[in-house]
Amino acid sequence: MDGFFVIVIVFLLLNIALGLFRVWRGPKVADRLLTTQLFGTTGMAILLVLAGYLKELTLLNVAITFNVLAILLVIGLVQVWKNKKEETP
Amino acid sequence: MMIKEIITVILLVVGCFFFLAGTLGVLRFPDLFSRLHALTKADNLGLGFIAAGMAVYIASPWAALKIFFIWLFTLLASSTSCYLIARFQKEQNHSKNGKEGG
Amino acid sequence: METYQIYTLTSAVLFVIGIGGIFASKHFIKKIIATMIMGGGVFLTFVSLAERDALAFADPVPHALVITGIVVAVASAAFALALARRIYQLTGEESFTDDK
Amino acid sequence: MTDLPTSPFPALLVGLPILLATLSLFFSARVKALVGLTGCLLTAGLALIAFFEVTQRGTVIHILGGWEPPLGILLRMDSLAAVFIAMTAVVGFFISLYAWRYFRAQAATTGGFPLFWPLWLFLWAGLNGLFLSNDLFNLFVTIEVIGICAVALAVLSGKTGALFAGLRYLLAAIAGSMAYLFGVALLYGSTGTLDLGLLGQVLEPGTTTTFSLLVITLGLMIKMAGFPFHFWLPPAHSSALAPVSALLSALVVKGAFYILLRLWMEVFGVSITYAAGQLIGLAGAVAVIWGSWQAFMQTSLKLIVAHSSVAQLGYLLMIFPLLILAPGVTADSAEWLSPTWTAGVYQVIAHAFAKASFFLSAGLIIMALGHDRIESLRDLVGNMRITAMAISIAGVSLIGLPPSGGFMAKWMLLKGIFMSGQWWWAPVVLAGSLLTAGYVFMLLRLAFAPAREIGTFRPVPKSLEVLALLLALGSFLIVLPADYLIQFLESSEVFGSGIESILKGGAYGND
Amino acid sequence: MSVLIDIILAILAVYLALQSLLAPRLTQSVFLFFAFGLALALAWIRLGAVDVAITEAAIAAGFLGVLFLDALRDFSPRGSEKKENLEAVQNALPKNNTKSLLLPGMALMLGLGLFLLIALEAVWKIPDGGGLTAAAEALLPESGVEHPVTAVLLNFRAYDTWLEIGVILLGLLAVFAVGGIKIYRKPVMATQDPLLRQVILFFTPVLFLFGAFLLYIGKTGPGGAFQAAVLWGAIGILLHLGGRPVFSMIPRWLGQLLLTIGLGFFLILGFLFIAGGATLFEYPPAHAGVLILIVETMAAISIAAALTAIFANLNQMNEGPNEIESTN
Repeated sequence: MDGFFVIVIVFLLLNIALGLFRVWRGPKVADRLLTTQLFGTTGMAILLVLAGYLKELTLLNVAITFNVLAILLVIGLVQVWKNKKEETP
Repeated sequence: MMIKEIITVILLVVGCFFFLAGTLGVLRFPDLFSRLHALTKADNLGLGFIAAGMAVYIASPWAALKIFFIWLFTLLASSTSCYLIARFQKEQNHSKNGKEGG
Repeated sequence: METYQIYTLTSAVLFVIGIGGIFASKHFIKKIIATMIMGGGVFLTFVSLAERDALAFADPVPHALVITGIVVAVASAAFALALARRIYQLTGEESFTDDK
Repeated sequence: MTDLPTSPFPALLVGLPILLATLSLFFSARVKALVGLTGCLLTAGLALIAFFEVTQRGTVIHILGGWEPPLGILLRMDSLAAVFIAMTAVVGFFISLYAWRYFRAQAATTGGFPLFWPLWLFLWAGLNGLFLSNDLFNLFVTIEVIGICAVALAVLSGKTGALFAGLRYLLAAIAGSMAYLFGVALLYGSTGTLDLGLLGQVLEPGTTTTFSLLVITLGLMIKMAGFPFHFWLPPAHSSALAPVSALLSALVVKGAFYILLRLWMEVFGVSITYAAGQLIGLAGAVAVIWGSWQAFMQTSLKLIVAHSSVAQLGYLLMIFPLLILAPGVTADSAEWLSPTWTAGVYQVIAHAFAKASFFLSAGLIIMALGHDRIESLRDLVGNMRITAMAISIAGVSLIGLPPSGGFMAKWMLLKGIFMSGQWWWAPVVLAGSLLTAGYVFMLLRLAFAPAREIGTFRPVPKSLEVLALLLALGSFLIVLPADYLIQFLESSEVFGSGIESILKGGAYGND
Repeated sequence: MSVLIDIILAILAVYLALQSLLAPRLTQSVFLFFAFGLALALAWIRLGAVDVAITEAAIAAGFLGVLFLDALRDFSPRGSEKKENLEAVQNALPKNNTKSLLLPGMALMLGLGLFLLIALEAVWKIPDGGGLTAAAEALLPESGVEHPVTAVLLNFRAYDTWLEIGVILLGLLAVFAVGGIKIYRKPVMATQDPLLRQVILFFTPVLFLFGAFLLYIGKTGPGGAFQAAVLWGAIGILLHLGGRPVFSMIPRWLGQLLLTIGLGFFLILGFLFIAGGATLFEYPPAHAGVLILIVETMAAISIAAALTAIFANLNQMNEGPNEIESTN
């Protein structure tokens, strides 16, 4: 079972690595926002699997913290760019 | 014990499949909106399966509740940000077109 | 090769990347990011050595030090960010004009 | 270590300024200055009481939380720490008074910089904490406190020049402390302790130890602007407000030197080689020549003074090669250790007084003239007699003419150099003095030159001039208790145990 | 087998660090830096440092991330869709003055390479000092809490933690020193976005409750004051972004009290211990657990307030009239 978890984690990590490609290429700001989301969701999945693999349930708290702050980040982000756009019509 | 593990394995594999689909979608789809669609739908589904799998594996009600909340929050975060990003891009497109037209 | 060794080696690499970034990057923000990377390397050293010294639990002292260190580093970074933004607002400069 | 007498003073010396700084945040600008000034006076008083406590009882400690090292943290106030704390108190006292009057004189145009007070009190607490600390990681936290306060104070004027200099200073400071922390991480990994005393006992030579020594020394040299990491100092010190410049050059850079001294003497004994000592000495020697030369080339007063700091800090680095004994030399025969120590401590104190006075005077000149280009210093003597006197006296101490504290420091350093046989440092000391004399006399020549135009000097408060003069006189007065001070310093465990650890069981000091 | 995870994580972290410094555009840099934070957080978990992972997620990725994003508002080329600006940015890259940069660049690379080699050897050959795990384990029952990291932070090394709370307050004062005090200003703009308002309404209690939960479980497991503080601070930041700056809505004295109570309470408690004949931060063993929880709560409130204020001040720093005039 542990071996299987490791494979899943490695697979998800590789997914993140692929996603990086999009951050790298852009082309739009929104694309980069998108990939942060990919990181967030995939990272969350990795955390969940790690919680089972390491039998460390406190990892769930890490996941919730990440989650909640991810929302903050997204809100901040869009707010920031919205204001920016308003400034420079 | 065996049945529990088999269910976990199946759920995780399905989850991984959706993640792969989401990532490929992001890489391959031509424009932002379809990429957004692919990513948000597929990854959240993938996360849902993985969350279910881990909830089955850990098999504790308290942990299952937390996992459910994690999934819910991620869903909320990503749908919010999906909406915000899409709107952001739409406004950008709009203002750009308006500028070029005027 | 032990798990902790992978990470101690990584930490040395990150530390050096951070130093290089502070000198070689031009933009203020990148210099600040470089200091955080440098810090990440240092904290990784602490935590990986804590894992090496684990008994019933990993060595808690480095964990506490790293938590303190992260907070201190973030406070400094916030201050640096404030300076950078203020400079940009007053002068429009995004990097040190005379190269050091 | 933990059987030494316990005293609450070490904890109070850190706690009181922070308590008062926190309190001052609640008040409006005008009251904030008053609370701040009162806080400074209280802190200075407390520091002096603590100093006398140490002279009476010897080294005192404070075991924080009752947890002994290695798990807990211990504050230690030995004679070296006491001397540094007392120096901070005296210099800080005068600068606080000056700052209060100075900001009040300009309050109408600048708002009086109320944030100066909490930041300065935090800085003071950080300095006291640093001098008292006996723990590698705690030292990191205190140098971060000092670094953030120092940069925040340096940019208080809000001018773009100061902001650029401040950001450069801050980035250098962060890089320096991260390098230091990397060394700490490796030392903790190799020994399992952060306590300086325990570390000195268990540390063994090896690649990791040598590398830790390297990164820690590099990090601290960035912090103390040792050559070739001095690039941030002249712009930061010259663009700050006058009281801040005085604080930065008199006290802040000494903090990093203090850690370096402690670590080299108490911890790294086992891995320091003769060559490492020579190398750091070389950095000091280059700093002395280069800094003095640069100072000579500047055209504005504050830049001259700031570059002069680079040079004067170079002298501090030059004591290190003398303290590292060549293979085969025992401490018994190394009679130059005592004068070298004295030279280092005297250089720190003399420079603190002289440079504080110099910067405060420069602040007054800017107040009077609106700028500090040196060609306008003509007839300074006629217009600001007391300030001219302060500059002359402080300058004489910087050059190292008798009977100043600077002379004492350089004389002892030369004595140490010749007794140790490392004669090649002597020309550097002399050349540094000569170059210093060059720029000081250049200033004085202008100050005594007849004026070309009349009425360019606006009047400045007399009390400010007197404060600057008193600090300058301080750099002479410190020679008076020399014998007593040397004896007091040598009674400390640092000197005994530190040198001992260098020699791995050799005998020196009290033995 | 699981070494594979570590190796991928390590490579990912190094790659992300390098790319975030080499990326040609600032936005890319910042996003890659977030990703680097995520990779580091996973590394902390692999190394059994769950507390550190939460702190990294909360402060280094979350809080600093928001600060960086906010700063991008100033820095990235105005109206990034404009072509000429993009070109200007690309031209500003070092490629057009490569000649003058070649020599020092190569010297830097060489120096760094050499330094890296020594560093790698140093960390490879590090002797085993044994750490303080055994010492902490032995004294844990006397500390008043059950979680070793909390015991170290709030009891064994409480002095460092207290100074650290001071450093955060100091960070705020430093930001004030640069940009003027602007946290008491009324909101410049209020958001009209209905979805955003719903999100804020929903998340404020969630953040508060989860923060309190983390604070409380800090006694027995990973969690504690700093992590809770960031979540509470996030409430302040959310409200600010939603057009309701906290510090302008409460009386000034209350704001000042919130900012200072952590540092002040901790210290006054310490002074009381000294007055009682003990040393600073020496809790009476019988009440250590309760006192630590109170101290943690106060600290969390203050840190949360300070983080909110740092964000609010930075966010408004360059808006409106400048309180500090530039004359240089």
